[in-house]
Amino acid sequence: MFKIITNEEVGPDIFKLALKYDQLPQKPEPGQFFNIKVSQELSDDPLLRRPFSIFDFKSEEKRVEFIYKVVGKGTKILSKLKNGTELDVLGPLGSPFSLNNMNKEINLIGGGMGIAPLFYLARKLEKQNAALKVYLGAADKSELKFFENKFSQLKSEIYLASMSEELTIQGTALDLWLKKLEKKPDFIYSCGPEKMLSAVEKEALRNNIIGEISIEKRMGCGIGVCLSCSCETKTEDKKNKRACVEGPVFELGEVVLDA
Amino acid sequence: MFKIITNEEVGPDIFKLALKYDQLPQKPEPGQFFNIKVSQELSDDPLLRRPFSIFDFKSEEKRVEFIYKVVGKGTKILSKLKNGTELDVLGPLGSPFSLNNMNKEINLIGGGMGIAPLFYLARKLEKQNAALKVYLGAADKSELKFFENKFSQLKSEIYLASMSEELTIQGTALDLWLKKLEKKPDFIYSCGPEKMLSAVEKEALRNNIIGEISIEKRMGCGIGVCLSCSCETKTEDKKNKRACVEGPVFELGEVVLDA
Amino acid sequence: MLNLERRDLDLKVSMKSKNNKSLKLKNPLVTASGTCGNGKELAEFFDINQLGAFTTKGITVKSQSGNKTPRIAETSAGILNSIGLENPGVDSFITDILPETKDYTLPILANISGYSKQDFITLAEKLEGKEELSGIEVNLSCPNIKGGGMVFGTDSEKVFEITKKVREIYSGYIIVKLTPNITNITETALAAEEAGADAAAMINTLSAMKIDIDRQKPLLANTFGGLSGPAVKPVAVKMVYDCYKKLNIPILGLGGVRSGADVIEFMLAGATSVGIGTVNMIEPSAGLRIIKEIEDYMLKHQIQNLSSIIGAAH
Amino acid sequence: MLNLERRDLDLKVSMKSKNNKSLKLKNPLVTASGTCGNGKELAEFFDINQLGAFTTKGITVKSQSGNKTPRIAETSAGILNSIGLENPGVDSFITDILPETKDYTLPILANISGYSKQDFITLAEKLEGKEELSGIEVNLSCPNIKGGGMVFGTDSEKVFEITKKVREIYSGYIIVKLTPNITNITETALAAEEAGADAAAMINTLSAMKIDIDRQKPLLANTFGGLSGPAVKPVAVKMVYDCYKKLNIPILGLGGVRSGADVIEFMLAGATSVGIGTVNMIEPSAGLRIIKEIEDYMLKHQIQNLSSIIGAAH
Ligand SMILES: Cc1cc2nc3c(=O)[nH]c(=O)nc-3n(C[C@H](O)[C@H](O)[C@H](O)COP(=O)(O)OP(=O)(O)OC[C@H]3O[C@@H](n4cnc5c(N)ncnc54)[C@H](O)[C@@H]3O)c2cc1C
Ligand SMILES: Cc1cc2nc3c(=O)[nH]c(=O)nc-3n(C[C@H](O)[C@H](O)[C@H](O)COP(=O)(O)OP(=O)(O)OC[C@H]3O[C@@H](n4cnc5c(N)ncnc54)[C@H](O)[C@@H]3O)c2cc1C
Ligand SMILES: Cc1cc2nc3c(=O)[nH]c(=O)nc-3n(C[C@H](O)[C@H](O)[C@H](O)COP(=O)(O)O)c2cc1C
Ligand SMILES: Cc1cc2nc3c(=O)[nH]c(=O)nc-3n(C[C@H](O)[C@H](O)[C@H](O)COP(=O)(O)O)c2cc1C
Ligand code: FES
Ligand code: FES
Repeated sequence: MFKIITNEEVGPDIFKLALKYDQLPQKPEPGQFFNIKVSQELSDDPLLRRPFSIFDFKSEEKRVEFIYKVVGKGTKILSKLKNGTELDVLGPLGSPFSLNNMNKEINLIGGGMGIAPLFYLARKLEKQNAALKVYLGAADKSELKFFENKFSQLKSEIYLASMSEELTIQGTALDLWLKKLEKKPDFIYSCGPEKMLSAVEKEALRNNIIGEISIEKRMGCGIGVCLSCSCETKTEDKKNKRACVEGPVFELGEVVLDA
Repeated sequence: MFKIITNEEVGPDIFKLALKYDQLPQKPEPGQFFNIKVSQELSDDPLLRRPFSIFDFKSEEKRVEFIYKVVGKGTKILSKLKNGTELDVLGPLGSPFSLNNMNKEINLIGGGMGIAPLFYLARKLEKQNAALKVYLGAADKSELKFFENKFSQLKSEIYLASMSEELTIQGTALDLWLKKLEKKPDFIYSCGPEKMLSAVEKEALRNNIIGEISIEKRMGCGIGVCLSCSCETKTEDKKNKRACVEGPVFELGEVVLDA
Repeated sequence: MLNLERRDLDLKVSMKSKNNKSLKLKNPLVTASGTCGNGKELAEFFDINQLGAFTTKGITVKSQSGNKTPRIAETSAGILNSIGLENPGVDSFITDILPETKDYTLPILANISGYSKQDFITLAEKLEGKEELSGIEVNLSCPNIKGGGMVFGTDSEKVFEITKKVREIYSGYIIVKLTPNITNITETALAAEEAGADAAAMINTLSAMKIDIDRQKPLLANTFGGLSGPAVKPVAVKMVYDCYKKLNIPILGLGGVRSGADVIEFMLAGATSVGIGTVNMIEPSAGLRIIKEIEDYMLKHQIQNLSSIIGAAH
Repeated sequence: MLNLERRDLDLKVSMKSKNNKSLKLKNPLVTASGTCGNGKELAEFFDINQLGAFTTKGITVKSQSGNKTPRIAETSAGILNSIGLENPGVDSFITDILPETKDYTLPILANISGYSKQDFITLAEKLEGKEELSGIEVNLSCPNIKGGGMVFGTDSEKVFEITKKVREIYSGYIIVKLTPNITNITETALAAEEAGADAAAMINTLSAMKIDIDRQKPLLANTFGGLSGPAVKPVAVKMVYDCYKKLNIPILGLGGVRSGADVIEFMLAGATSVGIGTVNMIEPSAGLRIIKEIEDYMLKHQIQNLSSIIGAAH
């Protein structure tokens, strides 16, 4: 059983949701997601769960946090739920980011709500003494504020970009990364709109940079049974991979992205 | 806008719901009902509103009260809603009990949740100095407790019956009424299961007693547009009447009841 | 043109038929027959003249008291009804109901149902020339009357025959309302068009039922009912989409509309006007909210003429 | 017998066919093809051997990578899918997937789809004699493959022809899965029975679509999809009810089941076994909960043998 302990607006239509759980089937890793039912018990609408990446996780407090944006019916309903509400939640699901980056130079590139899964990742990477540079972009500065605050609690270098206003630069997370990219990192992690990921991937591969991305695919089940989330791959056998089981984290160059 | 100020269990699966409103299109009268949407805003399920009779009304406090029993999906969902929840409510709807009973001898006969609409009625009748005898029945004693407490705050004589245990008697509200009926009342009001109403009506008509009943019909709209709630009448033209507009209060002998 | 404001928006639609007939609506919203009474009840909640058109409750030649109750059941995101066309009959409709509609400034459509071709002929004859009406909606799709409407509606030849007869008699605007309980709705729609219908309305309700598991009996007294409401919308949108590709007459799309977004969805699929049914039962002034939501969409996408989006999803 | 306790309850059902074939299930729950993978994934959540039977994801002669994404859309109380039968093809099914099912003790059914009569013949030939299988489900109703399954499924003659061919080849239990996108499903159901099907399964998904109003394009990459989930249940129950009166073979009823009450509803309508599809996508261990709810109903109504309620609402 999961219970809402925080559900508050932390940016324009951006909410922080903190849940307390009784127990979890396994320890959540960065890049994994939870699948949350937002409808009332017994109500058949909305029918499907909504997937959200782990923003942060604190095992001592039995607490898992998400940052979500209100974009449609499900997130709107979620944003109205009050503290104390019990939620039906499945997870952690999916394959996490790989985490064998002891002492390495790491770049994190996040666009929009794609920033959410990078925070718990960053926390974990810091524990491995990785040197982090974080590149965050969003349409408007106001969408970055909360993330900026959180990331500035870490030791990473932070760069910000928004389309509306010059921060570190005016532009996208990709522009920002390319502009600031001096030294080739050992590994990059990126999450954001598919078009951005596609561009990041192109630049990375061109520069022989390896890394991982996390993608958002419309999901039916989130547990691998329905094949709604199939991704075309660039691997030799071209066998599809499921974003909910083999993903949502994929290696750069592994799956076909919408450009 | 209506807001939940109380939603608490007052008997086995029986809840008291108190709502605070901003404004009402008209002053609610005993016998009228409100039609309450229990689903989340934007959710399409459950789709229909749920009709509940006014249990009590306090205009000074802008407060209207209902007593409802959890019987299915909608009432189950309603019972889970927390204080402070805003509800989409239509009403008051329907035709009320008639109230020109100054100084008369009145019997109220209520079975099960059919007791709910009789309380606000009783309060109003007392203001008219009517002499009230109240006959209440339910399957189990525990279902009567709350109502007994409430009615005992009035000056009416109260008689109780339950199927499970001897109170005033062991049996139904009808049994009780017949047993205790010494003097022919000037007017009766009754509400309860249709079979009970049918029996009450039969006895009343046989004894030339006049009065009114309130019936529960499955409703689509509650406002008279869909004809879901049509009642066959015994009037000469046999023209159907709508429980939601011409009812839910009908004169004894007016509509055809399931025996 | 950029920076459109609310007052710049044009929600008008024109249902121009092949027969050079036209039904002009100030906006695409048409009340669905049977879900809005005959206007009075909704008028207590808002000025119904703000809608595009009003369709009256279905009428038959003789008065009918309808099916036994329960006539309604709730299902997931939908309702089942088996009202069974309770109505006072066409004569009483003409003497009692039609005159009441004179107060309204919006177009009124009479919805007619029958048990035989002759019924439809009689109804068309009686309504021909009635000035209060902007047209009639021929219901060839009611699932709630035995041996009636729906049986005609699933047979293209019957649809053609009845439509043709009605067309010969009735000189006003004719909408033929089709049933979704069919393998291929484009066939009946084309039959209606060929027979001279000015527009096709789709969908009426889907044949369905619910069983009361405690009583172990069908919940509706009539055993079966018609499914409407949001649950059926995806089916309705597809039928409109399919027909838009084949038809040369305008489509009145309906089934499950609850919001402005739903109206837009039907129009993108190919509907010129859009019916609102079940939603009115839940929210009597839904029409007003929906108009506002359509405007919001037009503002967001800077669309000046709503009619420009008809069929745009193809 | 009064005062039945949980341990006294008998949930077994037997799908006895006219051909003297029988599928015996420990309870009526059958996983619906395509919604439960091939078992492994659900097995992480509970012991799937507690279900009545397992139906594998639909297979075709050749491997298929399925439709483009998005392949799924949510609708009111329902979902649209257009997976497009992504599967590794029958040969790989036999070598890779079938052996994995050996660990299961419950009956396994293979769901097969084709684009031609020859496809079904090939599939039946390849699966004939496979011991891991308790039977096959012939999908004559997939709306997501062009020129494929559903076209056959709406034509009684084609249903008869294909079923007959498959019957000649495959000696095990044959279920024919029917489409609801049809005027009268009893006709195709009877055709399947006459051709030798052991059971009829209904319903597959309803043809439907959703339009993305911001992009002004169909939301699914494949334009159309199949509607499933609670929204369609009232339609499915009616089809089962209608067929029960006409058929002499057992019915596997499905469409929108979410609870034990829904299973009971299908059985009262006439289903001997009941499929669970979409619900597993939302709640992987739904089957377990549903079995418990069925038992609760049996206790409440003091029903010892679940099979005694089949068709009881008639
Ligand atoms: C693995 C994964 C992790 C995610 N993590 C986050 C996160 O941390 N924060 C956040 O704000 N969002 C995240 N998303 C996106 C989030 O799931 C959607 O924004 C949300 O489901 C929208 O629901 P809705 O009902 O408001 O929108 P609607 O458009 O009403 O939803 C309709 C349907 O489409 C699906 N859908 C709509 N948009 C998306 C989308 N972008 N991606 C996937 N499915 C979608 C919904 O789940 C639902 O099934 C993630 C998505 C995935 C797949
Ligand atoms: C005018 C009126 C006044 C009422 N007043 C009260 C009251 O004061 N207290 C109270 O506890 N109950 C009252 N009822 C009954 C109450 O409306 C139902 O118990 C409730 O709607 C059940 O909803 P559900 O979703 O829990 O049940 P479900 O069975 O899941 O409901 C399914 C559908 O059937 C309808 N329905 C089910 N039972 C009834 C019923 N007995 N009467 C009418 N419709 C029904 C529901 O409204 C819904 O549309 C009243 C009914 C009417 C018509
Ligand atoms: C209670 C009710 C009564 C109806 N009566 C009629 C009718 O008399 N004539 C008709 O053509 N359609 C009738 N319909 C069908 C609706 O007009 C409409 O086609 C259908 O409900 C789908 O639209 P919706 O989902 O918006 O309700 C009725 C529907 C309902 C729910
Ligand atoms: C994602 C998905 C995939 C499906 N794949 C198949 C399939 O391969 N073969 C088949 O016969 N039916 C398939 N179906 C249909 C289901 O088996 C079932 O008939 C339908 O979904 C109705 O049941 P439900 O409402 O319980 O899901 C699929 C349904 C869904 C939702
Ligand atoms: S969402 Fe169902 S398989 Fe991935
Ligand atoms: S409930 Fe619709 S007319 Fe009474």
